[in-house]
Amino acid sequence: MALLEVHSLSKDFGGLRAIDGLSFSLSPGEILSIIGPNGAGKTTVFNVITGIYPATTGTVVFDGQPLVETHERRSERVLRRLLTSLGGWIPKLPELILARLGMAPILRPHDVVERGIARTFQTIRLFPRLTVLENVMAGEHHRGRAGALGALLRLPSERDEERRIVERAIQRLEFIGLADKLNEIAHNLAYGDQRRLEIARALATDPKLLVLDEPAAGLNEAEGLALMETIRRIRDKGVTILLIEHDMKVVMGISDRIIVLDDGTKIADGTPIEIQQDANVIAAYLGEEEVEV
Amino acid sequence: METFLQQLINGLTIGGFYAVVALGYTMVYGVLKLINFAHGDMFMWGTLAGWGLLTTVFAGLLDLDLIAVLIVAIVVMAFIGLLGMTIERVAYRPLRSAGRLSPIISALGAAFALQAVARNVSEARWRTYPEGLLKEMPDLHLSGTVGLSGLQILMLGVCAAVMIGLYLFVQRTRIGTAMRAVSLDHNVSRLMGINVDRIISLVFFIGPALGGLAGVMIGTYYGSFNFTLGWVFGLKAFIAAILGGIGNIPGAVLGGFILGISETMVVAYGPDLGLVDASAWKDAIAYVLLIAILITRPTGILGETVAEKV
Amino acid sequence: MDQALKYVRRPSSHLWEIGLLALALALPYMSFMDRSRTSLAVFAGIYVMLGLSLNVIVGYAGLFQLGHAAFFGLGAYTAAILSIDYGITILATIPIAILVAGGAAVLVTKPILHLRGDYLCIVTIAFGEIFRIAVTNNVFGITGGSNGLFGAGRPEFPLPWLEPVPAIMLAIILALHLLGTRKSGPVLQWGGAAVIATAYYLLPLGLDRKPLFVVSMAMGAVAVIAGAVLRSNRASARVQMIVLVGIVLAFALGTVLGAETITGEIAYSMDEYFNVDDPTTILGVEFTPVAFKRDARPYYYLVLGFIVLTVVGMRRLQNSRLGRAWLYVREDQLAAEAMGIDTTQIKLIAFAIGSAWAGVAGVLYASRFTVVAPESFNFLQSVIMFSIVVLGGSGSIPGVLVGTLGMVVLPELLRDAAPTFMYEGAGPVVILALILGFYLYHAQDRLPAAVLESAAIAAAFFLPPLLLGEPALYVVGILMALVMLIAIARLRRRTARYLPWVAGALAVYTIVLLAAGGSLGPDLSDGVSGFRIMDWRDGLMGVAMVLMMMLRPAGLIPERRRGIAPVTVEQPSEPIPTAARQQTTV
Amino acid sequence: MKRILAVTILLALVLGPLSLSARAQEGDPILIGLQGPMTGDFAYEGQGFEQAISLLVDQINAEGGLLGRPVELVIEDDAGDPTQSALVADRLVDAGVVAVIGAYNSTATEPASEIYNEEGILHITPSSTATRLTEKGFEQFFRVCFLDDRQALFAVMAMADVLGAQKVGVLHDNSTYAQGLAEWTRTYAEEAGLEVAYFDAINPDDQDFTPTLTNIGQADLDAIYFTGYHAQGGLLLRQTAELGLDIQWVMGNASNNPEMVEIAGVDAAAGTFITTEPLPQDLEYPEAVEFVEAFTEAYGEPPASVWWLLAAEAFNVIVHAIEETESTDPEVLAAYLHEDFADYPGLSGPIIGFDEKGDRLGTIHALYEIDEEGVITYYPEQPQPEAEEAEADA
Repeated sequence: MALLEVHSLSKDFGGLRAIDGLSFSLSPGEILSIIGPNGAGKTTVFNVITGIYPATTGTVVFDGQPLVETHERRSERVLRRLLTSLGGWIPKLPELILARLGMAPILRPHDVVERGIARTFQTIRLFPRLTVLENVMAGEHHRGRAGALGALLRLPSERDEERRIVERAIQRLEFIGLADKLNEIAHNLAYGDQRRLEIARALATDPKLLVLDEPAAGLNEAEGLALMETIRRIRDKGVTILLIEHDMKVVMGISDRIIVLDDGTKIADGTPIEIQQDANVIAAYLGEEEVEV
Repeated sequence: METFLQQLINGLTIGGFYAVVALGYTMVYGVLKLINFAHGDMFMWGTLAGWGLLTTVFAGLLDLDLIAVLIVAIVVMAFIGLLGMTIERVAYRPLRSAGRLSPIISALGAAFALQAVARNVSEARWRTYPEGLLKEMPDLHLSGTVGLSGLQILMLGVCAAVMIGLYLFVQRTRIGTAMRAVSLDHNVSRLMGINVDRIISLVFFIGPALGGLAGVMIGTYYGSFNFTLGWVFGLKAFIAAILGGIGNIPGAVLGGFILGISETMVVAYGPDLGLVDASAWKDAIAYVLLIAILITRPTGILGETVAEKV
Repeated sequence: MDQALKYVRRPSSHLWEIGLLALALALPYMSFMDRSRTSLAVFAGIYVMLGLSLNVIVGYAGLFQLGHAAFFGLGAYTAAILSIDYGITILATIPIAILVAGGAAVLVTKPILHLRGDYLCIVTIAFGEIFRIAVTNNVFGITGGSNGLFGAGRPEFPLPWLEPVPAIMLAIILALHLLGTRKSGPVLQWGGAAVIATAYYLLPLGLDRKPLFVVSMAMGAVAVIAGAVLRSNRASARVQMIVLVGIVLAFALGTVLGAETITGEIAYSMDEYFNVDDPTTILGVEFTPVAFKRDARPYYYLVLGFIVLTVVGMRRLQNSRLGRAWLYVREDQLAAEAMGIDTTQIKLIAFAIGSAWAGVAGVLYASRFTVVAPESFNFLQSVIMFSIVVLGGSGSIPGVLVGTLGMVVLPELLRDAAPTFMYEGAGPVVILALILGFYLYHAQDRLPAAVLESAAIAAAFFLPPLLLGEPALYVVGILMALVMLIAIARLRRRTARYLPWVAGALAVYTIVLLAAGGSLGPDLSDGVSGFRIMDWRDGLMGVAMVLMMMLRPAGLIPERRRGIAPVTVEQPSEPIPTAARQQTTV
Repeated sequence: MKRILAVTILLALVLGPLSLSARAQEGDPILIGLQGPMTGDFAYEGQGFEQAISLLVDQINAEGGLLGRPVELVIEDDAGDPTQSALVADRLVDAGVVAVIGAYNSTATEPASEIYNEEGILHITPSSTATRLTEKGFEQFFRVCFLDDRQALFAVMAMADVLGAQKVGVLHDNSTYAQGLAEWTRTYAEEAGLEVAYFDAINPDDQDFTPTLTNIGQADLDAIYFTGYHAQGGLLLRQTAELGLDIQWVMGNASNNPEMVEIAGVDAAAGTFITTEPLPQDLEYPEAVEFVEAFTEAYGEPPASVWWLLAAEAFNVIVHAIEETESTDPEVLAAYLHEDFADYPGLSGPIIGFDEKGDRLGTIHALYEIDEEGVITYYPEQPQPEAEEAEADA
């Protein structure tokens, strides 16, 4: 069965409709690329899936559980907003109420991460003033349990956890090949390294699905190739990958399947070969200047 | 009913003053995203300067009444405007790239300094404007006891004029457009060939100048003041600005009137609703109102919500 | 390599802290620490705690909080009410104060955490004001209105004079020692235990002087702590044993020789600093109820103890998973969200911890001043706390200390400054030294130019009074020096080019003064009309705040970019190269 | 860490000399402390204290001092804030003062009195009228002003007997003093069978009281008693006139200040009544006349606030006690004031003595009216509270 299922998803920003009834599904272990002209709504898809923007309509099911579930009925929207804004005093209370009403929970981005989706950003969003290691440790954070008390009393459990976190983080860095730079300040890294660090940080959350937003942007030939290699290795570790990319070499090189978006609608869906011959796609791409094939 | 009308008028007058002062906060915030804590005290300096002039230099012109006040008002506006520009140059400009905490401290520091000077100049006493100023004005009598004094009419008129004028200025003129551009994005505006620094200085002239005007108005209207005026009144005006959605001129006006009227109504009808010492509690109620509005509309009533670009 | 991998927290330079602590411990007995200065120190100590607590919110989590005084007040009022109306001894109210303040923080901040920076700022101001207004209006009829509450209790505790209490203490100390040294071999473990037992327990018995038990307990504690410190610095067992024995010998020698005087001392200071009641017997143990007198020294050490506690706690939080989470949220909230960090919860925890600790400070305040009135918790107080954190360098613990000195201690000390202070005796020189010292220190990197500039400032400062033989003009000189400091600071990079202008300005200024003569000097004749620095305290404070932010936007002692220590495949030792740190902080 | 070092050194630089400059206070002269709000909202009153007392100090020293020793006044500023009050109290103790005069407002007097009591220093407050201050059994605490309740009773009598009011209102400003006085007034008014139809507080930080005034106007009272301070009093009067309301104001002694008339404007202020201790110029006692003359000569204007006069009063009492006992031991002085001190010709009228709590006996309040010229003038017809009190006691 599919790992991620997107059903007639739409997202409006004020007047304009960024995504329009988009549907696709993603099976485990697959590498799926979403391509399309600028402003086609690719990143918006990501932002909706990862809970940064609320969807206007449509549903997203991840790993058998509802991730996004919108309702036309206004009353439920209002209730949702009310609960989110006011009902927060007692932890988990809004979730409970919603579950009672059979509505999808309010998922904030960190909940989505809990569910097993990790992402990178189109414009790199590392913690620039922190070291490489600390950046990766951020990804480990949500699996830790130690709280204020543990920290104050330096309980053994807390010490062990800390040690584990660091060890894991270092493993990630070795996997991605940044272990030798782990004490450097992130923003002193070379651009390509920053891209890789961001991937490592995302991996640190142990995702089932890794969502990469233009990972190859700004990389040179060699780095691009290295990146493809890395992505494959990640996939081989059993992580499914959803990818937005402009660099057609990368896309065609590693994708199992490709979805083409234009004006928020899906105009094509198929293997790299199919896509390359698809008339709509070519039209869509020739429609604008920057043909990148 | 009559009481209600009268209270409404009271509320409008107070709200008007809040609004004019709030304009200063809101403009500065618009272009600099900085809470200019010193604004309240600049406005108090306006009252102080007005008092100083009217009791010394212009003491001779008092029989000119309105004219004298107008002259003084203009002089004070110019003075406070320049003061504002200086403060921006000295206390804010060096900190533009220094994160968000430092400017706040700097602003508070400026406020302290201004207040200390004012306290020592006024010898910590209540100072009174010359008596009988602007008394000879036609009152407007509505039904029965309800009415506006000539002074009130004048004040409300000036407030309205200032707000509309400013609004038109920002919306219609080239400079106004430049201001709006700067408030959106400094760098882009710079690329568009706008001299950002000059625009900011200009804003720091207009805002405080309006504060100064409000200062003189309050001085003449209430007849007396002391150095704590800026702190107290300023904070209220600031709340008004936030209520309406800071950075937004109609918002500031709206906020001002909402605050003024709601305060008045609390005092007027609080006791009937079983709220003893209503007038002592009314500030608290103003704050509660603020919080309630911000919880539901995180950027104020008219403030537009900007989603973060990812 | 995994087993070779070691994880250590950032090594903190113990040397400095021990030094400072020693200084702090000795402070009340220094020559210039008269009664008022000591109680000023207590007052400042309370503000240090407030600063540290606010530092969690503002410094670590990067949130605005301009209503901190409200939670400080909550603590103080809780303590006062409980101790006045319910007769609970004041220090026992601390847990309740923590609950009240922390709980209140959670309740009020929960719904506003989604607000952006400046809006959060104004809302916190609003909360602060609401609190002030509420207590002024005697909310629920328990806050005493604008009078506030008076007669809160002083700290009191039962002092155990007699065995078995010392026995119990001894048992505890031994247990700690045995636990701590379990890895250090039998000699240190059991030998040490034997030494402690005999030396600390038998001596007082042998000399038959109860008060000595107090000392022996203290020494036992000292021994254990010293041991812990040594172990943490990986000292060898032998060293530890030597130190232990050293402490014991010192103690033994001291007691044997000076038993008489020591006992006398204890007895004396007991009734100097404490109200000693008649002993009461609980469970067959004799307790002597002891309550603080108003003298500041006991309070000083009480507060100092709390500060140490706070600093240690803050350090640990800072270097924990939670601390890192705060760091991530502060650096980039959205990225933190995307890494699975519940930012709302993290922020809430910051508010809860910070406010709760402010509540504790409130309890100490109530126990010290015994009067709790609304004026002490107004917006100005919040501003001062906020400034303490930011001026010192938000996020840095030493910064808070310095910030407090600047915002609380200095203004109070300015009371001493008679009008003459600015133009007589050491006054001008001190001020000048202060200005130049700070300036030069700030301009380490480009000393030659800085020296020139300083010379110019000095000239501005000294010329007019000297030329005119009018000491009053030093006041003008000081102002002028400040102005020039600002000017130079703003023109820094191009100083060389601007120096002529500065000199020119100086010349003009001097000429003007010459022309105007002494008349420009403020009237410094004592009396109501004269210039009194007292009247300008807050003004100077304001100017100082602006100046600071201009010269050091990141605060006086900016936060060392914290986080974990460098992790290397070999043994971890060196802290992260500071070069890399600097450019990230400043 | 180098930074810390640098900063500490700099601070040490300041602390050093400062600590020296603070030590300049021991030895021969008799030190008397004055603690008051030299800055802050009440700065005006505090500086008045200073004027009044330093005048007397100069006089004494001119006449060769006290017990052959010069008198020196040690002034500390508490800004009316309890925390600062505690700090400056410590400073005065350090300075080694024999007695302390102050503070101005009860909130500030509270913590200070605790300290002086513990340190055994004679403490006289000229203006803190909160009843509870003297209820802690502090042996060495006195006050030369009168308790809230005395004036409250007097005010009620004034409204009832002189103005013939039946339906009265009370307005305060939430300050320690005004609140206390207002509540006492309500109590006595109800005892006296008056209808208290309005009782509310204003927020002294406000500039605009029209909403409150409109309410008062609606309540159509025969008279309303405002217990707050003169600044707000003036604004109230002015805005009453502007709203064209007809309200009979009676002001407490905190409003007894020419500035009120200035703020309100003569027309608005005229016809307002004030209950207060007699004004200096209305005291026929030679001491008072003399003092007022000296004051006017020294500072160009007569003492504006009755509190200044009472500060001087407190000082005189201390001096008198020292002269009588020929001692500077606070305990002796306190004992003297409690037992032997009686019928002293004070600036504010004869001081019958102090009761065991340290409160001044008797009352000398008088009713004043602001006349057409805006001058505060002694009102011919005066209520007789002593008689009433006698009844009340009986």
